[in-house]
Amino acid sequence: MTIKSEPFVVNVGPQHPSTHGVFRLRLTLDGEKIIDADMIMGYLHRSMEKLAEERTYTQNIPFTDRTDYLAAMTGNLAYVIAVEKLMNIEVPERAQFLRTIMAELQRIASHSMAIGIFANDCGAWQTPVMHMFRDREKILDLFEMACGARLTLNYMRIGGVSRDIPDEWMPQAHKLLKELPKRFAEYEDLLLSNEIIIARSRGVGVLTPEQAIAYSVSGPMLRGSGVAWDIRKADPYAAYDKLDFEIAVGTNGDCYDRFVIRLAELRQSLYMLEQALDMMPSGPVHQRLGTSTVQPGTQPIAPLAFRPPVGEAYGRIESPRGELGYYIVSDGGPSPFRFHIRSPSFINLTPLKLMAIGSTVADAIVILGSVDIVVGEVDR
Amino acid sequence: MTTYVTGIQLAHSIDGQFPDAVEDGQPEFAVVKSDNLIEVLTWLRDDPDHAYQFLSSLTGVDRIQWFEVVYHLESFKHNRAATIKVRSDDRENPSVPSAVPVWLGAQLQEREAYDLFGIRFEGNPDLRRIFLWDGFAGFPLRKDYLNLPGGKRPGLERFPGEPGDDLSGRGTK
Amino acid sequence: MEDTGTVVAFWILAALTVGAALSVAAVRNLIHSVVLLIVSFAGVAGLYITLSADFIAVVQILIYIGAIAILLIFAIVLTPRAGRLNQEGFMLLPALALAVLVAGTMIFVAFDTSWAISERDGFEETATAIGDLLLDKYALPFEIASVLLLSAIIGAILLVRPEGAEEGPE
Amino acid sequence: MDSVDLEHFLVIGAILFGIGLYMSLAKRNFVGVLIGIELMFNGVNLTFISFSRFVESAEPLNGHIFVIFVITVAAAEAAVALALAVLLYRLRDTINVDQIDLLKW
Amino acid sequence: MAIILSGEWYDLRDLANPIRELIDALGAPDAVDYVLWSLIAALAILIWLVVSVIAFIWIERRLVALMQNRKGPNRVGPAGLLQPIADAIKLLLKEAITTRDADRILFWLAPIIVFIPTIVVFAVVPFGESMVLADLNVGVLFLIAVAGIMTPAVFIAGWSSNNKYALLAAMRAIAMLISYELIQVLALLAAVLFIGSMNLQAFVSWQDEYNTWLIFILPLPVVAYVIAGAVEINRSPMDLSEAESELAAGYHTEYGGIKFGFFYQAEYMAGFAIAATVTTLFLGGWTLWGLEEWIPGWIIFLGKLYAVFFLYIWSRGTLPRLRIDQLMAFAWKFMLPLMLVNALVIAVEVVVWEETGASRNVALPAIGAVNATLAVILVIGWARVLGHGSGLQRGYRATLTREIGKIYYTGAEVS
Repeated sequence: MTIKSEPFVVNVGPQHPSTHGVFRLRLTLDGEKIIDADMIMGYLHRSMEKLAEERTYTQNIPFTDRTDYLAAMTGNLAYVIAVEKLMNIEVPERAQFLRTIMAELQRIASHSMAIGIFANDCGAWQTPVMHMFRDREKILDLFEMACGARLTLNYMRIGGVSRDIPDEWMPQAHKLLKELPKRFAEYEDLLLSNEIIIARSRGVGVLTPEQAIAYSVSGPMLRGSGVAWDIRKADPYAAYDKLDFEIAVGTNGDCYDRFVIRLAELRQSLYMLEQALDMMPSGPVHQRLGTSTVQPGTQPIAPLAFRPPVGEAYGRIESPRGELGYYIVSDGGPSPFRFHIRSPSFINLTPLKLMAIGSTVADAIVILGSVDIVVGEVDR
Repeated sequence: MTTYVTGIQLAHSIDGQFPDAVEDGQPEFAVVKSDNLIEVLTWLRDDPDHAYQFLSSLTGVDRIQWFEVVYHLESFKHNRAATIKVRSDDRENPSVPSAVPVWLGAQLQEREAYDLFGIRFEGNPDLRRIFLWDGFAGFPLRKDYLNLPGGKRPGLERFPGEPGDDLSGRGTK
Repeated sequence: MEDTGTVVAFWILAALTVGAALSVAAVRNLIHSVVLLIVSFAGVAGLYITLSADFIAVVQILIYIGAIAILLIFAIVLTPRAGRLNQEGFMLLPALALAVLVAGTMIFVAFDTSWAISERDGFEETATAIGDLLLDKYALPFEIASVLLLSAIIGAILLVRPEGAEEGPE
Repeated sequence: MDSVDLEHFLVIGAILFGIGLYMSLAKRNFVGVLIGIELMFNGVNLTFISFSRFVESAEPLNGHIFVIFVITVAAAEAAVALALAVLLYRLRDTINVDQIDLLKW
Repeated sequence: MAIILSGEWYDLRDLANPIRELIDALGAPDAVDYVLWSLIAALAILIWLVVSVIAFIWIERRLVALMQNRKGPNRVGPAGLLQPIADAIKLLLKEAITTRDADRILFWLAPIIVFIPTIVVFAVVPFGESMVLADLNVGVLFLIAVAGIMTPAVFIAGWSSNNKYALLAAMRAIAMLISYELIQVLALLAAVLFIGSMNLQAFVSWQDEYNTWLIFILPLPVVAYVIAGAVEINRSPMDLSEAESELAAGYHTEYGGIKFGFFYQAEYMAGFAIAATVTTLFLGGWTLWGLEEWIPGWIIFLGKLYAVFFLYIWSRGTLPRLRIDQLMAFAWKFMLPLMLVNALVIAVEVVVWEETGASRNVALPAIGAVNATLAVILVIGWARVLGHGSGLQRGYRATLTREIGKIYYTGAEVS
């Protein structure tokens, strides 16, 4: 029985438990059904692209931490890859492996959060998030050992990484790798066949592969729609070409698919990490880029300022949320002439309206949770 | 491994299909005339030899003399990537055709470029400000936004700490 | 009923019931009116208890407060543009006169008639006896009541069914 | 005032009935009319129960049975009335009984 | 000494008895006696409720913290024991904000109305042999009827806040509560059919006399009642009307300070009410197979009550939330037919037992076994009929591949 009722506008956000930050979704409802959805963003806009035009290339690395603050390593990596492409720098082998390891650890940390918060959006009261935090903490401990920071890592440098890992790092990492499969099995047991999660997410927010490609979505959203596309495989960077792994794809393109893909990618990341830790070569971790003009006489590992040649480069990687690209235009000056972040969170939001219309309020929250946005990256 | 198609190659193949459509071909990118943009992009998407179904990124650049919009394209079929640009010489009211009819994913990115550069995308169904509020004065990513005294523009010309003239902005020379 | 407790309870409940009922007619806001109606229903339920009709009292709460008041609230909420005012129409004075007349007559009759008052006390247990009666002496009306309820449900569903609604579940 | 008799309950029943009658006749809003009808039902029920309690009878619980049937009818009536209100609102955009003056629409 | 020797010493442990003796000893007139006794009992229930709520705020937070790999409150007082009190003081000291466009009277009234049903329920609950405030003949019906008052209270709270989340939550709450009230009634109907009385003390004495608990004889109604209870007290997976991730705080979004505290407390009290009902009706109330001779009945009762309430804490720490249409479908399509069939079966069983006059040692295990089997068959069978475990209700793992650019989409089923 449907009773015709008045259109009813509900603002989800900017301050709302499930918008994952200050993001606003204006839903027009007919009863509980969504008939229109409008995204309003910019509450966290920090004009990074403009600021970056005022800093040197090295000074810009900390900005890349602060876009996707749940995956700072991949943010760093995408930016340094873009600059290295611009300057044609060869990165030492060990640095490549370190970058890969850090990026995969970061992917596990980020996907853990995404899965936990997705379950939270389905209504689980914090428990999955808290369990996921447990793993994430261990990974952040490893990051802290490697670079001294836990969240905004600032670890990658143009030409390598900021420093080599300490001696205790490898045993610690091996210990973690032994622990994690048990945890992942537990999560798969608890979440994958959870009746309520299935009921809430299957058949909700469906994107066909044609729609997914047309809407430029990337990462787990694209793969959830059944398109086997992963930049790590398609256009390997760092040391991914030396590692064996599989791409997880979904078959239905719904929220459940995006969620199971993240669970499957945890396993794949673990598999990659095992290989990478075994294959890790020794050697320098940084390619020197000439001398810094800041402190003549000393040789800092990454010069604070340098002038890349005139030109442009688009460096991209597969971040946990999708294709993270940095488009950098150089005019030969010490800072980028144009610094653009192709942020997956932002572009993955494009089909939100398409997915939300026709579903209910509760579904919209689940869809937003399955897109897995980080508002720092949406607004930049 | 993704093949990065050079702009020169791309310019040649576009030229073969649409004479007069190509404005420039550089190693990194090909520049298309704004009048022919939509047909070129549609052709690039639909032609089985190119099949750039995926618009990876769309953004604007303020080149001071002109504005350009950059399209990074991706072909899943051939695992190929290419870069197309289109220019708009109008400093005050730059405008290029919207790519939304070709790739729906351009929707939010065009809004972003409009918001920060003021580039009008003709044909975009929902061209509103996205990060900044309606009525925000100016377009902040333009190089002349908030000019410094003496017509200088923000941006680093020299290394920090390096002796030199104070604050000689870029784009003035 | 000379028991002090009952007498005190009666006067309190009577004041509550009548006061709430009068306010129902007087307040301007329909939602307030329904809330006061709930109070009035509760007062009537209390009066039933003083009349030792415990089953009916509970049923009164269950049906009137738990169901009918909710239906009234639904009727208000589902008609948002119709206004929430509880004002009178042109029939104000005639209705008032008629109501006073009818109530007055009934009160007069109540006092004027010499009722055959029985000497028995209140009922000990009503639920079982009512159940027996319903399934024995009043079995037919009971069945008819169930048919009535069924037809009311079907009628209500048919009435609000959107035009051109497709057959079967959505 | 020191004892409560049948007349007291009858008076309350009559007052409730009167208020209900007034509301169902005078109120403009359809829901107001419904409220009036419910109040009238309550007055009648109270009268039934008090007769059942006080008046000499071979089968004293008959009043309770009647009340149960009245409550049943009231519930059914409320459900249908809700449907009617929604239908009226959908057709006429108002549930003001003054404005529902067409015999056919 | 004399009391102990007379063998009535355990009477003292039943708190009601000494108090009654005391009041009788005063020699006051009946009316005063009655009022005094009612006041003491009501006050005792209130104090117990408040203390329990305060204790359970701490217990729930610690337990859920345990389930979530964290410590929970551990700063205020030893092991964080004073945390609820600190919370209460914080809530009391907060400014009582009334939003500008709220309906002021109803906005303030709602937290109070919400309290009424949750407290009044305990009037009919027998805590011990003589510890019941009002020994109503229609106690079971009273439980349901009073719980029904919750519905308008929640609606008033949601509507008067003039907040869209709150209104949406209020509408959800009404729809949910009405649907699940039906399930509650049918579940209790099964029990009442079996016992043949609606008096709660009669339930306890029946279970004492027959030396069994109704949960063993009527498993399905118990489960249904606990689930419907979760709806009534807004516990996950049915906490839709205060769905944190969807509607901020649901119908009490606009409430702050002590008014919010009222809702919070009322929710716990309603939880205790549900647990008390389950304990009394299905778990033997204050009896424990003769142990009530040695342990005061009210301790047994409270132990069972807290054990039932733990179920709700557990589910809150474990389960995600359903969607409103799924919740309604569960009530109307799944539970309602099941409960109707169940009630019919139990009625038949009662008649058969009466007709055959079988001894209780034969009849009760037989009925219990039949009901348990039937419950399993009904639940699984009806779930299969409704398509559970197939189509959209089936989980799976992601497909793994090494090929790039291939499309694995097989066509989505849309809910």
